[in-house]
Amino acid sequence: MSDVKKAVQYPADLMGLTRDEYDLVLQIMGREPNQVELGIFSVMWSEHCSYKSSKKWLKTLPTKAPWVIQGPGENAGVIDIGDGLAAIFKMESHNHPSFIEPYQGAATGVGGILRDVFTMGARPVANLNALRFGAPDHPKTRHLVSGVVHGIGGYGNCVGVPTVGGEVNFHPSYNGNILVNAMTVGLAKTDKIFYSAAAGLGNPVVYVGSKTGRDGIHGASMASAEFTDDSEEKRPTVQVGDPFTEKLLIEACLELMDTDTIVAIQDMGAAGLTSSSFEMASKGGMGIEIDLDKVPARETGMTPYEFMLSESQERMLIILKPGSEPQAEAIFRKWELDFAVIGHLTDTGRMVLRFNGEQVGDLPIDPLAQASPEYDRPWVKTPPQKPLGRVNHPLPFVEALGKLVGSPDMASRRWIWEQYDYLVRGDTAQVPGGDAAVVRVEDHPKKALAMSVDCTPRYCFADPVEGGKQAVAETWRNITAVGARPLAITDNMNFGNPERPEIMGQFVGAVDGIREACLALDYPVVSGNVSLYNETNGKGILPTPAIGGVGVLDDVARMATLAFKLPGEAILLVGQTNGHLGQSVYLRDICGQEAGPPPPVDLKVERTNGDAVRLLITEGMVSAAHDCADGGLAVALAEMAMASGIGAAVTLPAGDAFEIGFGEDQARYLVTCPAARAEAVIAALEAAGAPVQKLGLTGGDALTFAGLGAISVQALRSAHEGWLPRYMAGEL
Amino acid sequence: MKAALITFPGSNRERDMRMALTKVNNGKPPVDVWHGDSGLPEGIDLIVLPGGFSYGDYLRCGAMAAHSPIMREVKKRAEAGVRVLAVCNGFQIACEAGLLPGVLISNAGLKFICKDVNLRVETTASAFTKKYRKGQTIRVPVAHHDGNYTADADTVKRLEDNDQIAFRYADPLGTVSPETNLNGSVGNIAGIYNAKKTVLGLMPHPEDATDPVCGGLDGMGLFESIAESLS
Amino acid sequence: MKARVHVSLKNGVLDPQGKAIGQALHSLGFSDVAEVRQGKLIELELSGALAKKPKAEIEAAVKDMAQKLLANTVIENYSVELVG
Amino acid sequence: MKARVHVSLKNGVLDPQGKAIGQALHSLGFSDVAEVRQGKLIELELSGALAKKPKAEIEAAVKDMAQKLLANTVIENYSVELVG
Ligand SMILES: Nc1ncnc2c1ncn2[C@@H]1O[C@H](COP(=O)(O)OP(=O)(O)O)[C@@H](O)[C@H]1O
Ligand SMILES: [Mg+2]
Repeated sequence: MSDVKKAVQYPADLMGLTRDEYDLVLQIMGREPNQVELGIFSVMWSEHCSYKSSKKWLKTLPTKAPWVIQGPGENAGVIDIGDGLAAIFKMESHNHPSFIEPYQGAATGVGGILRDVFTMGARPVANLNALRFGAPDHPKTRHLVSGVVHGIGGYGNCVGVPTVGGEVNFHPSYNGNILVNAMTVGLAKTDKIFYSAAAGLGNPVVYVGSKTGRDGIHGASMASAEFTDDSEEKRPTVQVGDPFTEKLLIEACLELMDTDTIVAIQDMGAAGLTSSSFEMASKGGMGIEIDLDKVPARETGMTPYEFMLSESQERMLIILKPGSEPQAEAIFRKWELDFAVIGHLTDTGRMVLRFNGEQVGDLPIDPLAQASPEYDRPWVKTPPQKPLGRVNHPLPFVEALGKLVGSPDMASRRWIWEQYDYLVRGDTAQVPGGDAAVVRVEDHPKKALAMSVDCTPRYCFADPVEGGKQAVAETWRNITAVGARPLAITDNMNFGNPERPEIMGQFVGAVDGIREACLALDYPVVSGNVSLYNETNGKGILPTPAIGGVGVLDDVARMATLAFKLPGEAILLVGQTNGHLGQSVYLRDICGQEAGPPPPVDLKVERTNGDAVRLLITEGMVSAAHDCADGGLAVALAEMAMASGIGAAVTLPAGDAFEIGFGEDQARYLVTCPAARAEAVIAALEAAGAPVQKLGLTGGDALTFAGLGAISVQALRSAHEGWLPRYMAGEL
Repeated sequence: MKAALITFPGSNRERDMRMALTKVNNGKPPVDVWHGDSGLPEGIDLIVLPGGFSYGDYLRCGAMAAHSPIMREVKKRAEAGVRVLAVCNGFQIACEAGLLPGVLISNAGLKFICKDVNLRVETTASAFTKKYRKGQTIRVPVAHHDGNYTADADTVKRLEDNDQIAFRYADPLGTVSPETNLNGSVGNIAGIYNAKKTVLGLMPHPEDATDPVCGGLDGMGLFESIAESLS
Repeated sequence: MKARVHVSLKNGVLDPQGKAIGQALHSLGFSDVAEVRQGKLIELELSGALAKKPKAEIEAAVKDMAQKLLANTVIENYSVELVG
Repeated sequence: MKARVHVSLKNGVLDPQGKAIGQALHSLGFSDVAEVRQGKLIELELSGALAKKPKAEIEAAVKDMAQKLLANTVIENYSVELVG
């Protein structure tokens, strides 16, 4: 190796590879790679495609359960939801493109995750999104919010998949690196799931969808002179989404999947034709030969390098059963999409590329795929936070509550979700604004899916392990709060530069926390995505491992919602309240401090309390349910009141009112029930081992805290609903 | 009732519509017709143009779909008196095809709007609304970006004089005012009829309000009216 | 041979997009913008037999395209220009 | 004084609208249309002090508007023309 090294003439542009990685390329190839080949190595070994910094840790996540049909490693995860049906889902980031061009970046993010899901045979039935923006007063934030929301709606609404949930945070750490994580959930029959492993010597390799253009090719530095005659015009790396074509592609693929013609299928995502063909061949232990002249081109004069590295959207690669080309072609023609046989499978284990009758590339598949670098990057454990000292409370209790419900992180997201079609397909049983979105399983008399995306980055920053646990637990709790059984998660790990040991330490800690929570809650990871280097000028984002959870509601008629239902009902608090103010929104937004350790997550208690609440919902014992999260008990009560227009009179549990009211202790829920049934509900909870106390009764048009004051539901609503529209209108 | 449900490339609410039509037709689903077909089955008494984004809403909403081969046949049947229900993108297509007067442009706020709205039923003298009360308000969702109904003053006057306005955006008590104007439509118009009241176009989605679990039941009146009229 | 079709809203037809652009320009400090109208400019690359025909015939064909599809003459005007 | 800003997609950027219009024209029988690109033409009516300035200054101001708002320069080009 060292001999080779001495003799090596390194090319001027390694296309992002390190010298060590280039040495490995030489070893694998046994010669110098040409430009196309080097480009392929470069994208295949990029952080994005190879997970080289994160692999070691991701392997430690629990991925199995009796209901898991497919864990990580395929385009999306698959779980069995009974009755011969499967839910297929994944979450993926499109952070960097969305910062450069928020509309198209977010739109193509939605398009990409949809393809990951329908490529496995699923009809996409729900979209969710987890968004993080910089400080509201940062000059770019408003424009980014507007563009991202328009882009998500523009794409999702057009393809006809309801966007049913999400989450949004604002924090200065995202000023230069916003996060746009999109999740899609689809439904399929368990015996009709499609995978990406190529098989069958000689089988045709088929390209379908949109034509290939020069979109998103990152080798600009090397080859840009050839990209355009007009050297003034730097070719943008932004891709433009075409949701109309995606809609046709969904319908055409699902129609093809109803025939018996597909051997394997895979979307062309990041690194386009390169990664899709490599992955398919590698998974199936096959070789592949591609005639690049056959690839439908949008522009003239495209080079092999451009064909292989283009990230044009709305394209798929399919291995067909031999002889079925005409049948498949007819379907894609009907939907006015391109269809081309571009190659065939071989048994050489190599990828051979031809262009204009010449061989322009020849690479071994397995060595390239399997020798992809794996780094054990140095990391340091995040030091624990100092205990929170004495806190001064600048505002009276109810005033603080009024301010909190209208603060950037707590205000209603209605302005956002009303721009999303959350109803299309007619199965949305719980619209945005509740704890989890609920979408009926189509054509099933009772069953529904419940979904939630969550992460509390300020907890993750203060303590990555607890923060990782909490993110998983919160999705589990949100799904539980609507009465559903949480089944599995997808994760989207957004972090800064992994080459800095303290960032790598955040990553390692978060994975650790996620693992513990998944194990304790029987809630495995079935798919995920990693986005690193979210960093500007050496300042990383808050560690943000966004978690998307999916559960099943066996009888949608028994679904719980958070709105109070009637006046005069008993309000019960489930779970232990200690008044943990460290890292709470109250502490940050009212007291101006981001300090202290985050609330600890006791997973055993989490499970006990959640299982007890779910049982009550399933048995129809409670009329409303809501988990206590950001903002604590007082905010949770306010949310139930605002959702219904009904007030309440409560007495807080004993202790310091601010700590008890705004502390963010975990594993807690609020439930209501007819007053006469309160004793029975309390008894049931206690029997299940869940602590419970009665806080008071619903009724009136204000939320009254004994000894602390009252605030009208109207005032709460106007603060809560007012902030985002006013901010976006430039009034704040 | 023998209904035909037309699908264009980019239609996406045909499924919602199929569920609603099936519900009021003794479990019998409508016939699915592809935009590229040039004929409709015999004996069809209701043609439905569903919501969605035909051709991506590119150029102008509904413009390209209005030229689909099937639309020639739809126009022929409509002239012969066959009922046409055109919802959301279907309404846009019907206007572009000349089945209804006027045009739908971008919402005044330039944003897509998905929410429940209150509609005042302006007339019950039609096959589509006879099961409602005149002046009744119903709550059904909208989901559109281009629902701003625009027509010249003469056209609007003609619509009003001939009782051709089907629904207007209102408050829960049925008051129609600038504050309840969802999207900038002239006169808060949410839906209109042709002169013979055989064609109804509307932006809201009554088909998404036909299930107690998903969206409520306020849209049922429309489908029950149609089913009763055509049985 | 290229043709350009300029589609604009008729006078008196409300232009929500133009209005919003005007407002946004004002809030950016461009106060001397009185009115804004947004139209479309559709550029067609013509080929085959059509491209070889006399200008008048090409123009007629493009007008036909505008009339049938590119413009909605209820609210829009169009004009055609041939280039190159 | 009027200004026209023509905003078009940069070369090589996918134009889904243009693509769909092209297909629709084909199915209407206009088979000799090779490629379609759709751009915007924004017409600004200028008034006040700005309208009275020398042409070069007006043009600079309108370019500033295009740069800041009218065009998305990541994917679009623009050109400015003054009329009347
Ligand atoms: N970007 C978004 N898109 C759609 N819905 C959203 C978005 N952000 C928040 N929501 C919805 O708003 C509600 C409140 O969100 P959040 O405060 O994150 O809920 P929770 O605290 O229960 O996790 C949820 O129903 C959520 O789905
Ligand atoms: Mg919640």
